[in-house]
Amino acid sequence: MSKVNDFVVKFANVNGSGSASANLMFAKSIFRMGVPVTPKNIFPSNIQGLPTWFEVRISKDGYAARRDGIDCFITLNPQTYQSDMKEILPGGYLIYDNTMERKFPRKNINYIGIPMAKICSDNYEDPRQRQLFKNIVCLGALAVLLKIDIKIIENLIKEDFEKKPKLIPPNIQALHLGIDYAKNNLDLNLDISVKKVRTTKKKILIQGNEAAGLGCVYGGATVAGWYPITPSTSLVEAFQKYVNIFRVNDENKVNAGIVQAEDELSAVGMAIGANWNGARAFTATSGPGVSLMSEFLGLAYFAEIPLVLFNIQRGGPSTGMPTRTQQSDILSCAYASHGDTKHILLFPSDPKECFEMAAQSFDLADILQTPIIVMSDLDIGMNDWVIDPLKWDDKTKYNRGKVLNKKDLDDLVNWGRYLDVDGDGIPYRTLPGTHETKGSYFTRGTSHDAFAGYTEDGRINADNMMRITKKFKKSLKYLPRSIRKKAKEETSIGIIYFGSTACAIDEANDILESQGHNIDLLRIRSFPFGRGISSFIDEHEHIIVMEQNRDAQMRSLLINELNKNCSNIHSILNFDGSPVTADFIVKEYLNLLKKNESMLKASKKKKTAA
Amino acid sequence: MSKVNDFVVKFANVNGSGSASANLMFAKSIFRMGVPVTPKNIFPSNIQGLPTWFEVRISKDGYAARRDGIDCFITLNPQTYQSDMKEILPGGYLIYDNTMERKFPRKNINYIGIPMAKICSDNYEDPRQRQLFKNIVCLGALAVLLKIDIKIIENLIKEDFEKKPKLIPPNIQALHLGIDYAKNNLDLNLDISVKKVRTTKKKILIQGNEAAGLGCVYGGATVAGWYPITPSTSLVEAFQKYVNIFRVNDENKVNAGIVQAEDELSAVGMAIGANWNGARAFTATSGPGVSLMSEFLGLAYFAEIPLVLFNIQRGGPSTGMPTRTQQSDILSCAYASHGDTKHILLFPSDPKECFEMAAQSFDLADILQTPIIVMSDLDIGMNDWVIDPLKWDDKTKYNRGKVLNKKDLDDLVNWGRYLDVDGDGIPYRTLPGTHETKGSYFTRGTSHDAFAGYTEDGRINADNMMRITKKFKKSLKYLPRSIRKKAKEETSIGIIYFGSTACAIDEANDILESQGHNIDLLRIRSFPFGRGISSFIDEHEHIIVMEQNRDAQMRSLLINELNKNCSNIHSILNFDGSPVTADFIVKEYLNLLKKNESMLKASKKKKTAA
Amino acid sequence: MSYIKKPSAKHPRLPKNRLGLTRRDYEGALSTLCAGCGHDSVSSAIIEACFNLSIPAHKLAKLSGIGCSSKTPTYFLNKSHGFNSVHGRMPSVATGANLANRDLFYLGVSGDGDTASIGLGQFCHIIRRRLNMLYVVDNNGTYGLTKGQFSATNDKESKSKKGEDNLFESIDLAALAIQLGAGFVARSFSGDKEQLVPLMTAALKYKGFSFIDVISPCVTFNNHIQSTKSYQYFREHNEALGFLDVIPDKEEIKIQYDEGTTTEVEIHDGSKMILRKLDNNHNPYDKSNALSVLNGHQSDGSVVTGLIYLDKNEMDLHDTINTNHKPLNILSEKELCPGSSGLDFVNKNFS
Amino acid sequence: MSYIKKPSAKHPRLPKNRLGLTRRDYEGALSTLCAGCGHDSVSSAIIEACFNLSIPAHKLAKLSGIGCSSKTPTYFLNKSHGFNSVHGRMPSVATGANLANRDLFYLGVSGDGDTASIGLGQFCHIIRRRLNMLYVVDNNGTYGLTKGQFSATNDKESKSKKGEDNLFESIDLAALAIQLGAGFVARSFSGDKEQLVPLMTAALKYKGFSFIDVISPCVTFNNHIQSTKSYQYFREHNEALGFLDVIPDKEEIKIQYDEGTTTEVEIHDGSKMILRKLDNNHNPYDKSNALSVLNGHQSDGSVVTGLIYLDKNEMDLHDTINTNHKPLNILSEKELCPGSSGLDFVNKNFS
Ligand SMILES: Cc1ncc(C[n+]2csc(CCOP(=O)(O)OP(=O)(O)O)c2C)c(N)n1
Ligand SMILES: Cc1ncc(C[n+]2csc(CCOP(=O)(O)OP(=O)(O)O)c2C)c(N)n1
Ligand code: SF4
Ligand code: SF4
Ligand SMILES: [Mg+2]
Ligand SMILES: [Mg+2]
Repeated sequence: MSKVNDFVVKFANVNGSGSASANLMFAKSIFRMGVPVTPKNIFPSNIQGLPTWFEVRISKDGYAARRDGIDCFITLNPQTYQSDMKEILPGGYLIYDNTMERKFPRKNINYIGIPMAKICSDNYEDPRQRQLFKNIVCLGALAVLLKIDIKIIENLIKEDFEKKPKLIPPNIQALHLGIDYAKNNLDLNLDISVKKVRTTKKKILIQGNEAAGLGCVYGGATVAGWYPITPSTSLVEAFQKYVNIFRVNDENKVNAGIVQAEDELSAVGMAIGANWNGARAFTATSGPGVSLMSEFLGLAYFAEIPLVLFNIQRGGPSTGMPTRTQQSDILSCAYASHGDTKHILLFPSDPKECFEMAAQSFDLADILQTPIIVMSDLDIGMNDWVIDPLKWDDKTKYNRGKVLNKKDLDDLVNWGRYLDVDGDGIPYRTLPGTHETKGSYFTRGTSHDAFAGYTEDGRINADNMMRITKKFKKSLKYLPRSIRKKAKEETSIGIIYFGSTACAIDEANDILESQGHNIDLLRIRSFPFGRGISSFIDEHEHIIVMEQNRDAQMRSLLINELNKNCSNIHSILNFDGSPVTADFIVKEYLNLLKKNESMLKASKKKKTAA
Repeated sequence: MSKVNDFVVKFANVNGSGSASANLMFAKSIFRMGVPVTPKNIFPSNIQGLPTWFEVRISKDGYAARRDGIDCFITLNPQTYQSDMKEILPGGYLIYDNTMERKFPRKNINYIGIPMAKICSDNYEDPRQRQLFKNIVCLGALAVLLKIDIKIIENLIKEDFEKKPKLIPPNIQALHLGIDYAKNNLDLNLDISVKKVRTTKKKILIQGNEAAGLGCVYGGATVAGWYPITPSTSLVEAFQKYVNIFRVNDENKVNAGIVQAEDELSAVGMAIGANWNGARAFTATSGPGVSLMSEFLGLAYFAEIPLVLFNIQRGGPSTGMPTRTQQSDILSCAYASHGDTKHILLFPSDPKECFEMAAQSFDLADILQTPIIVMSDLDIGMNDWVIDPLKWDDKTKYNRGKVLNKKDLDDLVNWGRYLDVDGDGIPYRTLPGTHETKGSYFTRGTSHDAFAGYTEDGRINADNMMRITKKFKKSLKYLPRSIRKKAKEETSIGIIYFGSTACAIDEANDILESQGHNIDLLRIRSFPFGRGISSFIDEHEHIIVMEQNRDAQMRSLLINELNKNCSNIHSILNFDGSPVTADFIVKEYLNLLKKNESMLKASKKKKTAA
Repeated sequence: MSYIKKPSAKHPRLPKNRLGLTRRDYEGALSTLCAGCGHDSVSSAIIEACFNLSIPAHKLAKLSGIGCSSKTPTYFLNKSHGFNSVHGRMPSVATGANLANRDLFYLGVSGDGDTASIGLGQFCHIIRRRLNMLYVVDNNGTYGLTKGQFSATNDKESKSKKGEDNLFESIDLAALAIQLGAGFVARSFSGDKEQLVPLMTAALKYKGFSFIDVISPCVTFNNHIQSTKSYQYFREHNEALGFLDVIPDKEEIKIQYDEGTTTEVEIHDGSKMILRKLDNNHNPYDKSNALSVLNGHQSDGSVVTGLIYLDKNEMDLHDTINTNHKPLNILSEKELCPGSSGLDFVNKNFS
Repeated sequence: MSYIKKPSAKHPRLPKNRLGLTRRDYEGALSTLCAGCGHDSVSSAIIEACFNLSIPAHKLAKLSGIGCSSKTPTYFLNKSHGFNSVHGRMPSVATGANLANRDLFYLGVSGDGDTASIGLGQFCHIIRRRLNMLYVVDNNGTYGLTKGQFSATNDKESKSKKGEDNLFESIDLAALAIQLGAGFVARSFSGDKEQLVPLMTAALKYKGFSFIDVISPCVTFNNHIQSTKSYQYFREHNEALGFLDVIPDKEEIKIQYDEGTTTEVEIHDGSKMILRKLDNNHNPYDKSNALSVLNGHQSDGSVVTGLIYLDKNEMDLHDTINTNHKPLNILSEKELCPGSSGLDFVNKNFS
């Protein structure tokens, strides 16, 4: 059975050996052939010498989740041969460097040896080149084996080295060394291959952090305080890059201030200070950073200062698995900081939403005067995803929320920073420097009255706290709504999910549907939860919450905040740090059915003729 | 109607004016007359010049909660006259300094003027003495009015100034100036008075932080890292005091190391480092400090290092109400830190439990190798409570948990720091310096295998995380159980509560019982929740969780962790920063009944004759 | 309770500054500090300096952390926006605020606990970034608001009110600031308005990071003779480095000095500071010398006051990172958003 | 991948120390750092110093924060307990550990990111407390593990691998340590074992806080000629202050020096360090002088190495707070718990 445009290729390398860019070119060349790809970079928390993998799913149907079972494994790391081999599907291929002879124990797979090291040492002098070009030689051979358009790869090389044109010819030479070797020596009748189609014709291939960094530029962010931490660093780097492209004025001055802080407390402090002073400002971090920011988050919540915080989640707790993905900061972000606090969360599910939600978050922060936490993760943030091109409506106007200008203040009497004038719990704020005599006030994290005056009157403070609760509830109006997908037939089973899990759920649902199961889907896009989510739960007898953490944190949040009965809210949990696969979800779903007869019946119920 | 041993006296002062010690003597003298008292110190976050109150409930029945309605208000602060007056019950007394004439608008109360300032300026030269002795003059007059034994007060003065005996005579003189004035000038027929009884004969009057600091000495704590923050500071000060008393050896060296850290991150880091190295160590803080400690708490959780943390809760969020009480750090402590984390919490309800739980927490931390957070609050920590004398069983042996000594290590093969040998999820640990060649390992916050080796294998990490979950569940065996109190008759209504709320619940229940209501009570003493709590919820159709925060945090935790149906779990919430009163609970309870007919029926159901 | 009274009725005869404002226009709420607290004097000096410089109050932002000292911004300049942030983290909040709008004056007030303990890391890094602000520490060697624990600036062997010894060496914030590259570093005494006001005036005008360590006795917890931060100790051991004055752009303020030689010190806007050296050897432009003076006098127990170090090369964070002269917080959508054409470019790059 | 090889079979002919152990007994796991990383050389020097001093490995605790540098404790002394804590907070963990048991050696290894940025506050305060430990910073001017951002010790105007300029002044950790009262402050270079091993040996024996700032190039992100923390730059600009050796209690280690005069430096246990001054004027006992040497050379671009400052008055936190000589973590219940009779006393006080 030949699998055209539908297979998984995986590379095993040693990190720091220069494989990353060659591997990415591999993925991108297939994307340029019009075929959907999803590359996943599985890298260690280390700079050189440890195992690293690059997994590329090629899926004509556009499934973007990981898939278990490798069709073709390019194993270039002796440390991991043994375990890598096990992942190959029966009948699959193992490609290796046969410069030195190797013996492999497994029977039911095909071995393709390519003497990459030999080819390179025959053709290059410099030991560094010998090392680096192995990856390109391999790419050339692979292109032939999988029938990838060589011109596309040549173009990619040219683009990659645009700024160092000297490197183009030797790279192209290396590519052809691989091509020639394959053509002359290998059996080219593989049952996996790529064929040009037009599926990704108008699409782009981009990482979530790149898109989010760009979204910050579009959202009008001008100040960023940040501290390096995997996997959030590339978001700020992208912001910096696009600031350099789009925000340098005629005098060569920059329309943004980006400061690498000394730690996360300082990073968020800067973002808070800047927002307080009327700039749109953000910070980006990951779990350990969020923990360090807790005290400041409480200040921003209580003093009602806009703030955008990107949490690119990784494997926790503690330093945990810094280069693996999880969705395990839900509770710690929703309730970050001591005392009664609740924070607004956004859950992008792919780079497109990273862009959109990043841009939108600044409006939300300004409107609601509170921290907005964008809950991305390593999988979305640092992997390349095929998405529709990014769009921007040039009619968009920033909504700066309730900020009083000089004129407003001139006209106003008895302004109070924390007065609920409009009945929506959202007060009016003023910025330093606006007016000579009116509108100044003292921002504080201590208990205060509606006029921002310090008070130790507990009832006044309690009233203020209740107004903040009201504001939180009213925020629903502005937040991205959840998205539903109805099953073909009426069903009493619903799956709730969010973020990077979306692609795996879509695929799992297709599989289950093809097996006769009917499941309604709901994707959460923000917290607090709206009525849509609440009624989805009410409408279904059985709810399953799929999430990537140990403690079913989103399920807890749903039950808590929507006051739902938990006995029929089930969980599917994946927390090994790898993006979840559709197969895993299917398996776990069927396991749930096994344990619960009424659910089984509901899932497979046949449409009764009308 | 004369109220003997059953009334409330309140003092309004300006802070920094020396009223605190005189007021405390007032409370203590009544306590020494055998009458239960509960003084509450309501002080500002400021050193001098702002209003401060001291409220003393005298209750022959031993009710320790605050009670609304003041029988006798000693109003010495002109800033607060107006509002103070409103709190006085009809027929009550207002005592004031009539050195300058004053007019009061209220009709239905009695005014007692005492020229305190004049008496002092007639008798003292030094302006500071004139100021300070006003309080003592007032105390003398009050003693006569309420029929307090003068000798007791004289003794208290002598004890107070034991180390500055020169101050005894002028204080006693001032006392008698007040006594004489009252005897000669005032109508002594008040309807409130104190009469000697023996109720508190064997009891002590002590603050929770004092008891907890002492508990740390008894629990064998040797290292404390801390940072000043109200209301936790006095806990460490007490520890220091008792270390100076009990832990100085013959060579004048101290058997403890107490270090004032540069901040809370450092404070908890010290406690973690010391515990890692085999000392029993703790830190104490309040909300903002807990937020700052979040990252470290995740490390201790994941690397499984014993740790004792006292959170003396105050009004949040942010800097909030630093000198008011709340129970609003429940969620932020239970789930402190990013990633999947859960922490063990203890909930003392009075100074006695502060002592006991403090001592016990070190065993728990050593046994369970994880942070133990003792959730006290300002009300328990910084107010004086009448409790039974503290007890210690001299047969108590510290349980240091699974620590391997040299001999153990000699005998062991294949030790793994995180191996679940006993099936209870609790691994064995070793201490630095124990053995020349065996038992060393690398403690880390990164993902690790059972042998403490760094791993990026997500499944191994997930297994380890599941073992920690198991340990968490098994911890129930060691934790203080919840305490139930059955209603006189069968009932389907239960109230769940914890911590400083206990005394108000007890009183509210007595009131409700006297009105024919039947309510079962359950007091939570620790988290995770045991089967007792779960079945209590199951056994009752209606559950009410009483807590002192806005967001019903304990209710959330119960529902989450016990997987309970929330629709019948109600809340009574008090979060104005004042310790809750029984009247408030009664009122809110009756309000709930009004809204819920089945609850109303259940509450008032009469016993059916058998 | 306070040195600073709330403005009652406008008094027509009060002297006016260039803006036509009186000192009263620079006042704040009634102080709630202890009567006699040094911090209130520092607030007065701030009022005086801002009045002298004719700073429009709404063009100044007051920032602080947590502590008695950090409360003081409520007690001056009530036309200015204030931000009482969290303990020890004012520097980062000030950094963000300054990044957002480079056109305001930034005045940070902190305590020795706030700065030298929990905030030490942020303090060091804000110096390194040369944030354009005046950072004042009301240094009393104690944690006033939490009732008298030793702070890290308390001198070794001085005693607390309770009679305990401070066992640790003190941190000299001025020396640290010099070591880390602050541009303007001075030390003064809350009770010495003559010296403090001109120092503040100069510091407010300095472009870059100015730091003034003001010894400001805590009358409640640290004002006994054993404390080197007490009024009495200070008065006995003060060794003033020089008096300082600023000649602002428009009018020259003349102050009479009794003795000593003078040195002219230029600051960025062309105005001049006159430094009257008591110690003829002191050269405020030399880092090593400045540090030696501090470290030398620290060991002999005297407190050096005056302008200790000045870097003539004025520059701030905005210069370093090359931000637009126009404040970032007033940039228009047009200046900020690259629009759909920008996305065409981006989409092409990723296709 | 590593300079340090895992012990294979015991080699009978390897030299032994006083404990009868060979260097192999002080090794650790295989390093996973980049080939050529300076940090691996520092680890080798640590192994050498511990071997020389015959430290029983289990009597030493290794502590670190987060970073490539902070990973290194896995790569030496695998008989020692190690604690890889959280980013920048090793000092507090070390403080707690040391309080619990004063009888071990404490060796902290940190990076310049870990120490000079997120950990700066803790670093300053551990110095102030004179914690008895050796604190080593593997200083590469960059954030290795997060792929090459500038650290706060990177010199102004040096370039990153990507070609960006570092815009900020560097923080000199050695100068800071001296300013804050560290007892033993040295600087060296990872590639200079001759100098580094004796410095470490002496530092490990010093009672109080010893700090060694080791320039340790990051071959991956910061080893190009523009970087002042590169091998090449360092070799060209190194200006060694002196060579240093320790004479341990039992046997004298003899090392040949080529040139320079010597000074004997006494340390607490009576053993002597021989300081060979290259610069005749350097007096390591004088704080101001030490600071001037550092600050002076910083501005001329050279890097001073050697023992920069030494306080002969050795004392540590335990001395200051007067703790028992017996480690706190082995005190018995009898020594800790006042029992029921203690409570009788307490109860009486509160009745
Ligand atoms: C995170 C945090 N920790 C502790 C505190 C308690 N706290 C309030 S003020 C203060 C110290 C203030 O000392 P300093 O800065 O010297 O100010 P002073 O009162 O002496 O002027 C502390 C520790 C707090 N508010 N927040
Ligand atoms: C709280 C926190 N913030 C950020 C990080 C990410 N991080 C890991 S290592 C590192 C910097 C390490 O730099 P350095 O200490 O100089 O060590 P090097 O790798 O250069 O040896 C950072 C920022 C983290 N682990 N934890
Ligand atoms: S306690 Fe000290 S610092 Fe605080 S207001 Fe009073 S005198 Fe000032
Ligand atoms: S990245 Fe740099 S610091 Fe890290 S291991 Fe590699 S060379 Fe060393
Ligand atoms: Mg202070
Ligand atoms: Mg580094």
